Amino acid sequence: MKVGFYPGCSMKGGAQEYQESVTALAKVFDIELVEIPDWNCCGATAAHNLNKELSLSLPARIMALAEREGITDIVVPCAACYNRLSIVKHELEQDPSLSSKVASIIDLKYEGTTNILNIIQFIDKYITDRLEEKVVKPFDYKAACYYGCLLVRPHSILKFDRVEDPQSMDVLVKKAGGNAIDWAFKTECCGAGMSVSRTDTVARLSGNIMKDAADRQAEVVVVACPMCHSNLDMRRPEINKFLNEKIDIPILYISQVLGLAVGIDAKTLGLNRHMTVVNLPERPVKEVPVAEVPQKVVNTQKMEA
Amino acid sequence: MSRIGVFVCHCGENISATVDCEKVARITGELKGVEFATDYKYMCSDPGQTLLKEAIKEHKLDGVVVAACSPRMHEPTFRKACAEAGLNPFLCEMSNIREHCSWVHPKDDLTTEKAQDLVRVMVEKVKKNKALNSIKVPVTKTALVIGGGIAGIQAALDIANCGHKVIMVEKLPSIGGHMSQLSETFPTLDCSQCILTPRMVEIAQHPNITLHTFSEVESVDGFIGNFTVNIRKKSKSIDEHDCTGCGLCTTKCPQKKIPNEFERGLGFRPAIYVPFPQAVPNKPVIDRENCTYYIKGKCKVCEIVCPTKAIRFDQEDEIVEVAVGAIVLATGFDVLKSDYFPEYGYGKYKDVIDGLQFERLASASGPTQGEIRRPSDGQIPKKIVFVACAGSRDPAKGIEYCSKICCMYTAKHAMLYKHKVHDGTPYVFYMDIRAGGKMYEEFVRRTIVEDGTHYVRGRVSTIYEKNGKLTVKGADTLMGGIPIEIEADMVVLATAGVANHGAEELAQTVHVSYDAYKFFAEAHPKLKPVETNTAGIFLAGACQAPKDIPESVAAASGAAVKVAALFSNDLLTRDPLVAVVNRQAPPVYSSCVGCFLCQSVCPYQAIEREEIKNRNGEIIKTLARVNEGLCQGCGTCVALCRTKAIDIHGYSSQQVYTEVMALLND
Amino acid sequence: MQEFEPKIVAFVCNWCTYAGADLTGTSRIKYSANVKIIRFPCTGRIDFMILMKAFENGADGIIVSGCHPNDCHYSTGNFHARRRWIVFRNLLNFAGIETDRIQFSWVSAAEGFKWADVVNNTVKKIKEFGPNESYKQIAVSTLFNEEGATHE
Amino acid sequence: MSASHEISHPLSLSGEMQMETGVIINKCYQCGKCSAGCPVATEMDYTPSLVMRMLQTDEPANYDKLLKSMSIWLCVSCEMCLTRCPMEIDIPAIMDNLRQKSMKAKKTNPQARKIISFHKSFLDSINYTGRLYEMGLIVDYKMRTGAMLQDVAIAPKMFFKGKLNPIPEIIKGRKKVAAIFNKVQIKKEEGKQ
Repeated sequence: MKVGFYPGCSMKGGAQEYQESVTALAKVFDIELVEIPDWNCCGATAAHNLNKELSLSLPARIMALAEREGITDIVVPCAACYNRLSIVKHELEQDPSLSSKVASIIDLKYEGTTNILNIIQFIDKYITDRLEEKVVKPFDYKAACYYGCLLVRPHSILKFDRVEDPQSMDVLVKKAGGNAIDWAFKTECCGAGMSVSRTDTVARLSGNIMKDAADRQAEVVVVACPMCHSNLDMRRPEINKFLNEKIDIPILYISQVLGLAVGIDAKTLGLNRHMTVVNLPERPVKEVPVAEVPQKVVNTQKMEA
Repeated sequence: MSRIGVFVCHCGENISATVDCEKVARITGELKGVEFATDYKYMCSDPGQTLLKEAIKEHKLDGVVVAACSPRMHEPTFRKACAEAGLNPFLCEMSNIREHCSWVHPKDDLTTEKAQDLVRVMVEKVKKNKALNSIKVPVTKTALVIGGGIAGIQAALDIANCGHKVIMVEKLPSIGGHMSQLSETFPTLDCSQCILTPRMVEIAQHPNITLHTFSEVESVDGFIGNFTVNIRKKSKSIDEHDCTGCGLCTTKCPQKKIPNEFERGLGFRPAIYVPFPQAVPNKPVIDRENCTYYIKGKCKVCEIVCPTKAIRFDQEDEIVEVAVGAIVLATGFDVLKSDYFPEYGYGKYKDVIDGLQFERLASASGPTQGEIRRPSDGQIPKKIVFVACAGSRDPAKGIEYCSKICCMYTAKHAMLYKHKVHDGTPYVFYMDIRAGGKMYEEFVRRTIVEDGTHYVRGRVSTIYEKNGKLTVKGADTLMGGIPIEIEADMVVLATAGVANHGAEELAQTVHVSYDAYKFFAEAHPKLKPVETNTAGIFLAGACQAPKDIPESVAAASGAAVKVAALFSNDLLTRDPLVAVVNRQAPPVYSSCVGCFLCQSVCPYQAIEREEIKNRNGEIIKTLARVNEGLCQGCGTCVALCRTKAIDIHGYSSQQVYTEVMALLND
Repeated sequence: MQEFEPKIVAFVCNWCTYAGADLTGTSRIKYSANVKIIRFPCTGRIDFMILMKAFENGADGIIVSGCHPNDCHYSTGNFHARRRWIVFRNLLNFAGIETDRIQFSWVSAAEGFKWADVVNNTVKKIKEFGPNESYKQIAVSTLFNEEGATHE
Repeated sequence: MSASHEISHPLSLSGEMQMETGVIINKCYQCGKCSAGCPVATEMDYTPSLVMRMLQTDEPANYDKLLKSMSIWLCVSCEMCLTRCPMEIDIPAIMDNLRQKSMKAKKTNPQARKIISFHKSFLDSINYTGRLYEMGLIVDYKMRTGAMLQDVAIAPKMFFKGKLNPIPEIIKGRKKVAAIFNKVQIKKEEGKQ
């Protein structure tokens, strides 16, 4: 089975292990990820901070390219890219005139027919129902699932999971035999793009997140976003300095967690690439607890007037 | 040859400013069949009406057209005047040349011409009008009060004390409503139950009041003065007459761990239970969902211990049909469900509770005997945060309105907390303090100044629990919106007051309209606050909008007076503008062919079957007949009738066709 | 020749739209004087033959307006009106009359502004249509056959 | 939603912003839930709710303050404010708008220099190669800010872990991407301090 794939820049650099693990995981479930040919950067925060049109055009080009290849589902593991692509798709849907304007800027045909999937949606759509049977080495650790901002917000557009206390990743971790803990910072901001320009801010925000995870005895923090990862992982020295204590909880991508569970080796999943060394204690393989978690989680609805 | 009088009103300047009234009178005066035409400054004034009456007598008028304001305003006035002058009131029509003409058009010939057209239309219509006699219907002088909260209780007592019979229906096993759950009431801090329970007892003992608890209204038919209501008395599984209310069964019931609704889940109750000690009636019911016998088929401990053998496991629901003349809706309100506040962890964290739960904690008869102890571990909270506007004024959560009572009860909660926990620190996050009401503002000031409650102007963004503390993240907008975090032991949300569960269904059952928030709609926001659009059905208390106790009581008494006024006559007079099936001489009898399409569309079941029999009693023909008492005069049947056998007084086919022709051919 | 001033008849229910038009008045919202209102107890009462009659007698446009769905004073009258209108519209199409000469709308007692809008838009639209000549010709013939039937 | 009713004063400053962002400024009733949840509010010179209030005043002076403010650059676009706003006001959109106005008016807060430089380096990198070249980004950023020694510690470690890619990935369609930049008027090297 073939599915369109947009890795995004960070996966070619800082977050190679993310791509490695996603590809490896997909392979186990015999899914081939087809990279969108000649894709460009989505522009991330920088673009929509500085120039609206640019922030629309860059993602539009990516989707247009995909359309040209006849790709319908695009897997976008990077939460930041996923967020940008989804929002642009939405905004162009809302405003046809804008859509045509953008089309002329990128000078490609843009229909908006592609379907943007974040890593979890991808797994839910193509993997989840076959996951449990494939689990050979239950990921038997206390995991704090960290969703961050870009995966769930703005809900009005992304319509993914519920915006407060999301569950989708917890469900996956539990299916992988893990113990997803309930904690308070699931969707607090980690500092995002400020990593370089306002390291102090990032240290504080990411610090609070790690502190809560540590206080609740998490053995691992699970993420689905390279930016969150780099802030929580690469910025650990600054974080520990800010908290002035030594937290050595590793940060794993959801793809790595599932990868381990289905028996892919650490090297292939690129666990060695993390700044915070990953050495999870061996656990005797026991029965995978049947996840008694809400399968479908509803978002806070309005009172229907 | 008709003799019609036309009276054109200036309404001071309101009409004459843009319409040339003299001209209208002059021109229409020349119309065929118009005997007399004049214009006057204020037709509705006393001299104006006298002028009208004099003209009727002097010119022997057999029809009157008053060209003035909207008939919705003054039609009754002028029809009454006509009647006083000996002219059948239904031979008087009004042309609306104010709201529909002078006020909406500029001063020019077109406007005056339109006024003339409108008058001409009515002149032609009046020619076709028939003298009608108003219909008299008997009034059943018994009122139905739905809901046994403070509003229902007040209304029932007021009506009963006027000497009329009252039937009260309460959904729960006991009357008392939300007020019976409250601890102390603002702004006087008198104990809620102390002032309420005597009235509950009065209800039970009043000779004019019949009480049906654990019952619901199944159906409502009929019309003002003559409703037929079916009440479903849900099976209590006990014999109310044999039961003495000794309560032995409730103490012996093995099933004890059922969350107590009255305590808002803060306490437990057995499967056979009395909601609360002062309940009226003070007799238990069996909750069949949770009773071991009904689930497993064995137990029957209550039956064994009952000294009077009053338990009836096989008792079934009973439907009681009652005839009433008026209905008072007093079904009250509910508070917003927990799943609207994921960001506050309400429903997730034990120590995040709502206002009603706090009332139970503060109540001397509550689960903690009035000590403020947090649900999770029974500790006394040293730091407590009250969050106002939890859901209210929050379009994102679907509630745009202000729940009105929260500001006051939050202030009260803070005060009660201070009175009970002297070394405690209460915080209140608020947006505005709405304390309009006698002694209300003073009360709030006292909470702040004397009891030292910290009022912070800002909304709480999120609340999370960490090792036994609730971290409340708010902001102080009066300090430029700087974020503040409070580590509280307990949080109380002033959750929005919403329409009661099942309000929509009930509204449809009794045929009253309701607003976007499912609160029952009053007939007029200012002048008819306790009436509904359905004649004979009235509103009391918080089923119409969030209200505090004084307001609910006032509304209830208001509704009671409306009922009493309705019951003050033996006969109810109604406009005769109803449908009628034509009759002709045998052998035709009527152009009605008996298809009874009319019956299928009539919203009031007003169409009856009439059988024409010959001497030998054989049925020759079956015709439709209109029940004048039931018919409300919508005319849907008229438009539908294939043979035009059915017609409606006041809007007969003749009249409306004439109007159309007159309007278009000048 | 001066501008074409269409004759428009409004058939409205007493409880919502008539009251709404009253509100338009009390709020002093101006609208075109071409429209004249005929009051009915309920849109359910409106026999659509009356509309034909109006066209016969030279109406250029017609407004039918009542309570919003679910707000009918008689609970269901406006639904019957709506159903009848759906059928009637096809009938008009069949008879070759521009259905757009009839404006069907819901105006509540609280919608003074909306009534003014409905009126002004309809007048504007009918002015674009021009006089209702096409129907008048048909009318002549129908007038003879129908006079007796509908009129007394 | 019919704009005509909702836009209060089409010519006022807030009206103009309404036009550009579709956000109805006067909807804000200052409940402060945004500030309460904002992760960076503590560092801001004007908290989100205060920003909204200042916009409501329609005072040119206040708008000027905002264009020169640090807040607009500290906003991390985490959307928490929008998510929890009872009025569903899109404050992030307002922030974007203010940032762009601030750039245009050349009123950017001096302390925000590093942040802006980073954004620019970021965009330049895309402009050159079509993708983000992290190493290049860092170098370029250091050139702009002169923060030569920042993060020198982790760079080699990253490299060793294979997280830093020495050779930039240059896409075939880079010219096309550059064209996009031209069309939206962002020249390479633009506004290098």
